[in-house]
Amino acid sequence: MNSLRTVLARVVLDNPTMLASGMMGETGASLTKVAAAGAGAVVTKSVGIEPRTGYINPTLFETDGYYVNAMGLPNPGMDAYAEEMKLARASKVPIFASVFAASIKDFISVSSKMEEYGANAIELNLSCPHAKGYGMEMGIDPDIVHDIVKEVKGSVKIPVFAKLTPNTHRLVEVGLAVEKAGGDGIVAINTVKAIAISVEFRRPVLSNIYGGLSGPAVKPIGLRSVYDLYGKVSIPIIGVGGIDDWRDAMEYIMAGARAVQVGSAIGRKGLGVFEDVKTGMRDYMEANGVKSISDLVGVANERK
Amino acid sequence: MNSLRTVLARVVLDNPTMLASGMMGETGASLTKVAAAGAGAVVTKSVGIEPRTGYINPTLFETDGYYVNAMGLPNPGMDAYAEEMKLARASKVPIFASVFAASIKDFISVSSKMEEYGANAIELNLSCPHAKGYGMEMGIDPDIVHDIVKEVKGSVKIPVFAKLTPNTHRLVEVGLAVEKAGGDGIVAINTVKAIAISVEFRRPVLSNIYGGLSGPAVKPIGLRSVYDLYGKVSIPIIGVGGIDDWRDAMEYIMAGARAVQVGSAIGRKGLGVFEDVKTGMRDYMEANGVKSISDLVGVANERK
Amino acid sequence: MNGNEVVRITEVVREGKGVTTLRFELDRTVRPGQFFMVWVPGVDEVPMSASYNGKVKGITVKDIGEATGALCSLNVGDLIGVRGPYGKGFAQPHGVYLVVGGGTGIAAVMPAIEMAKDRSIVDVAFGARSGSEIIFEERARRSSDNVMISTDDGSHGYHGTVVAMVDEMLAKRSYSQIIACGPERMLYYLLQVCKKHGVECQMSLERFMKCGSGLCGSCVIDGRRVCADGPIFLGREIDEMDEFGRSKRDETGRIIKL
Amino acid sequence: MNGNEVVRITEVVREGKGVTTLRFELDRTVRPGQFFMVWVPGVDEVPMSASYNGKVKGITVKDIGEATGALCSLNVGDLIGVRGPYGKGFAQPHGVYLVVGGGTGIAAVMPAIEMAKDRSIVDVAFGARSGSEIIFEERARRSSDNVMISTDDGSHGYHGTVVAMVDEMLAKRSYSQIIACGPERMLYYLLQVCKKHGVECQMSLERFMKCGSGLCGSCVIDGRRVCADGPIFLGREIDEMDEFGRSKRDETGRIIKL
Ligand SMILES: Cc1cc2nc3c(=O)[nH]c(=O)nc-3n(C[C@H](O)[C@H](O)[C@H](O)COP(=O)(O)OP(=O)(O)OC[C@H]3O[C@@H](n4cnc5c(N)ncnc54)[C@H](O)[C@@H]3O)c2cc1C
Ligand SMILES: Cc1cc2nc3c(=O)[nH]c(=O)nc-3n(C[C@H](O)[C@H](O)[C@H](O)COP(=O)(O)OP(=O)(O)OC[C@H]3O[C@@H](n4cnc5c(N)ncnc54)[C@H](O)[C@@H]3O)c2cc1C
Ligand SMILES: Cc1cc2nc3c(=O)[nH]c(=O)nc-3n(C[C@H](O)[C@H](O)[C@H](O)COP(=O)(O)O)c2cc1C
Ligand SMILES: Cc1cc2nc3c(=O)[nH]c(=O)nc-3n(C[C@H](O)[C@H](O)[C@H](O)COP(=O)(O)O)c2cc1C
Ligand code: FES
Ligand code: FES
Repeated sequence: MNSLRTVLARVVLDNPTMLASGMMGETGASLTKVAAAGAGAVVTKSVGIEPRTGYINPTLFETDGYYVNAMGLPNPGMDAYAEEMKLARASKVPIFASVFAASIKDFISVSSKMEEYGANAIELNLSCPHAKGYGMEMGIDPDIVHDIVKEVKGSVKIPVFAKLTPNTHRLVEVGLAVEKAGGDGIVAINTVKAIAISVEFRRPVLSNIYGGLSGPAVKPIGLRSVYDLYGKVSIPIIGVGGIDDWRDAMEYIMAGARAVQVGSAIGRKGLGVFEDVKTGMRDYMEANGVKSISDLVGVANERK
Repeated sequence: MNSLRTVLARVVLDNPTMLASGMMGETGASLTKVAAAGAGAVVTKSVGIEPRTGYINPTLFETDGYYVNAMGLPNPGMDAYAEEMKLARASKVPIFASVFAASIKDFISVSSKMEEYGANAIELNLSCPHAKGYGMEMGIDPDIVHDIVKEVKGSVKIPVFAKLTPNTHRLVEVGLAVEKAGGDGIVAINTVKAIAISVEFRRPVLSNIYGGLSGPAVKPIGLRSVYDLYGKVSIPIIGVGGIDDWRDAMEYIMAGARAVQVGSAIGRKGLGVFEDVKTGMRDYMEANGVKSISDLVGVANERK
Repeated sequence: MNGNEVVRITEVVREGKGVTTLRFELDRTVRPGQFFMVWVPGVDEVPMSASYNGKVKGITVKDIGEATGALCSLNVGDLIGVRGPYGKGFAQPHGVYLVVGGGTGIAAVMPAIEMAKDRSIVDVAFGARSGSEIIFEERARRSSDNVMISTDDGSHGYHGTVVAMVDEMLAKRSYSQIIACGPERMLYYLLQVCKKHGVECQMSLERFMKCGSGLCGSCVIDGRRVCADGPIFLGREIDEMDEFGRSKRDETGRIIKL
Repeated sequence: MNGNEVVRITEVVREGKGVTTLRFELDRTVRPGQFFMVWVPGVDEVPMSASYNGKVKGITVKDIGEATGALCSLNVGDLIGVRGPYGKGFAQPHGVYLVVGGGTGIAAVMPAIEMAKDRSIVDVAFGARSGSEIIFEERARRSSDNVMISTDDGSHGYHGTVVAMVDEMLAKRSYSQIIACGPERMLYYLLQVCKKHGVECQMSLERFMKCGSGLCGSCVIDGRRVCADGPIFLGREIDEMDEFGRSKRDETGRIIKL
């Protein structure tokens, strides 16, 4: 058996690396390119009911150690996305459809459409830190999260994952709500609410003022979130936040992630990051006599 | 008038830079050295009722972009700290006494002692992310914070500042509770709850497992916290988190901080950071015709 | 380090009809063909090729809308935000090469002319609708022995499209490679001409860009990010693109026919 | 980059009574006198001077407790965590200098002997209680023409303290500087001897360390951080310290009389 083979709910991945939502996921052709670069699964850009242009630029602030972004959930809307899914499905790897909405009803509509288009799983974006009325405003409340997950679960047959925000002290409670509602897994973390300020212009840089922090800076927060959740929920956790190389990915696995998503590194390192992570993992496993990557999930939680 | 002169409640600082709590603050002599290096005020290590050894090592994880630390609040206890305060007072700059405790009663005891020793202000540590029973476990609850601030205010004459945690979505509510309770100011932020994992050893690096993220990685989170609070409270805010140079400090001022604290940069850059910040600020003000640093407080909040 | 930085404009040059060059100091290495994301606070942040890549950098902006209009109205001493350079840039061809610029595309290829080790190994073909839109002609002549100009209206140089002129040039001299930037329509026909003469080309493409740094995917053409995988692509890569010359994406990611 | 890294032990050498050297590869520049924070998982992380600072680094550990005991029991192939190097290191003296090492302090000064450009410009004085505690004697002879040994019990070399021996050496030859590491008591008397002979010295001090990187303040002596401002201080700086030779701090920061 392939030592990197990973199962998330019923979804089978050739390897535990995934493209994180928001990276190159607006078009089917780019998802295909990412799959060809070695990702075990891809997550679409978060798709909503209607087309959205997102915020005007600047939408990204960049340093060596992190990005702060507020794209504003640009997306062509669920209807136009049919075309992209058609293309993306050619890629063979599982497709997680990231979905955002302002109401349970809309979450159901978009999720159902994405299932219809052939998505292999739904990833509920309950965690965008900068889009008013969407995302983390709901994702910090265990009751609301419970209801969204439960209703979406009742409406689609494919597994449903919930992507959570670290911008709350209630992360574990929210995680437990996902599990209780029948959610099939948790994705942690989305970006951390942040701003960037220009001294010369005496103003926030992003047109939306607020944005989300991602990249290496958030890895210790992401690891903590996964580590925290691992002890509490038994559904699979997908780790994301600041993964730049195989070692970062392995830290997430050891913290308790069954799979990992790569976001910012797509910009920082390019698509080669997937092969890099896979090669590094395989080398490590060979050097240490580990048969299956799943044997390493959560090992850092064992008390020594 | 000195253009960097800063007033926090009734405490007058020669310049808006301060030493953050936990850095070199265990001894009076080291506080004096920091004052000599140019800090406008110094904050003591968080002091408690009893001596504490803190956690065993490793207590620090270091990368180019951040630290994760769990010192475990080592301190000689309030009685032994009398000696250190005596020395520190020789330094002339205002001394903020950082205080931690597990109950309101203890907060009052330590705060009163520190006032007696000649502290110019109290900084309540309501935000340590890794010491069980102290810090952020209380600091995320506006009601508890309200009560602590109110009771301590009732017991000391010197101004009382509350140091808050960013590890919650309720930061602004907590800030409002501080103001309502009569608190004289807010310090934001303490470290972000985090962990670091060693792949080779398959375990968390810090002996306490959990630690606090600090350094450049947290600046966008600290800026966001200050920016958020600035619009909501009218008591002074002291900004802290990832300040490495004058530009970082100025970003905090523009976000709404009246003064700034420097923590991790003491290790990353050394004590020269205070002169660096002051020189940079003065140069900027001169080049831009700014008379007083207080004219720049919060300018990034003006809608343009 | 591509991070956000604010620079002061040290020189403003009106190059031609509605086209303005802004110069500024920025201590970063910029390869020919790379671009910046340029921020005008309160307005927008847009991609701009580096038209100068020495110590004092430069961008050359055609006023076609809000952001470009704001840029063109800036004066010496004003500040702009820049991040980058982004993208891969033009590779130095082996041997004699021809640089083709159409309209404002001339700005993007200018540094590719100046990267020639020797005036004799680089020929230049610039085209525009009319003579007043030809920029950097003198500058090009300083780096090349053979600078040819075309205008659609015949007001300057060759009367006809730059593609037609290049077709003739390719018949006369053999080039190891063509480097080109211009309107997609021009590049589309230029690619046919290159194929006809069997010469490889590097072309700089444009798509709507938000992040500029390879993350968001808003700039993709056939799944490739123009900002990170391009903006320079090889003719044979472009030839396989379904969307080239046919469609692009709007801000939402929806397809727009060209 | 001082960040945490895990290294594999490639060589283990028993140096003398309870003293073990561990060698490992680490691609970082380490100056003589600098130290690492060395992590034994599940046990502790403690400061250890670099006793080798070439491509293959080394630490030389005296087994005096839990962490040092654990380090001394490691074998080739075992892993340890290291971060650093931290501290300022010894400055290269101008002219002829004398290196003084007492007990395990020899490990810390060994690289300061090897930094001499020439065998004739560095003299060495090593001392310990007895001959079995003298380490690196042969290694020192490879880098210096004049290596003197003292033992308190007279079992090897000069019979008496290394300080007494140095006192005699200073009378015979003039040195531009003394470089020293050893027990604080020894350094205390050595400082008096240096003052008597009017020679400046650089001494490596020890204090209880938690962070090792200049943050926590647990290692301060008279307000200065041994980890970041030291561990090397000049004799004239040390001479002004109230706590030197008199007191140190425990893990809580309370004062302990020496
Ligand atoms: C890699 C690259 C290099 C470029 N180099 C130059 C250059 O050197 N000189 C120059 O004058 N122009 C250049 N452009 C084009 C320039 O970015 C657009 O003209 C500019 O963004 C228009 O903005 P506006 O607000 O003035 O116009 P608007 O009125 O907002 O838009 C007019 C048109 O410009 C295009 N556009 C708008 N925003 C963007 C955007 N964020 N990204 C891409 N296209 C956009 C769209 O096609 C739009 O329909 C370049 C574009 C790219 C992608
Ligand atoms: C800059 C520096 C360089 C050093 N270099 C060497 C070296 O090259 N070789 C060597 O053998 N030893 C060296 N030491 C001393 C070494 O760090 C201690 O012997 C070791 O920490 C003891 O740990 P333990 O658990 O074995 O002993 P424990 O039983 O825990 O403690 C014994 C004594 O060791 C000291 N100690 C314990 N923990 C620390 C700590 N974190 N920091 C400082 N002192 C501590 C205390 O005085 C304590 O009373 C150095 C110390 C410093 C500060
Ligand atoms: C430019 C950008 C766009 C993003 N868009 C989305 C999105 O649409 N939906 C979503 O759930 N997460 C989005 N994210 C968050 C990422 O999926 C990821 O959770 C986060 O960036 C942390 O991972 P990283 O450090 O690997 O980037 C976006 C992140 C970035 C940087
Ligand atoms: C080693 C270390 C010890 C700290 N100890 C304390 C403490 O005792 N009390 C406290 O309120 N904050 C403590 N902090 C938090 C800092 O005061 C500061 O809020 C935080 O590190 C963010 O600022 P920085 O990025 O400048 O370090 C500590 C931080 C570090 C790195
Ligand atoms: S503009 Fe975002 S990927 Fe190219
Ligand atoms: S050990 Fe922390 S400052 Fe020196």
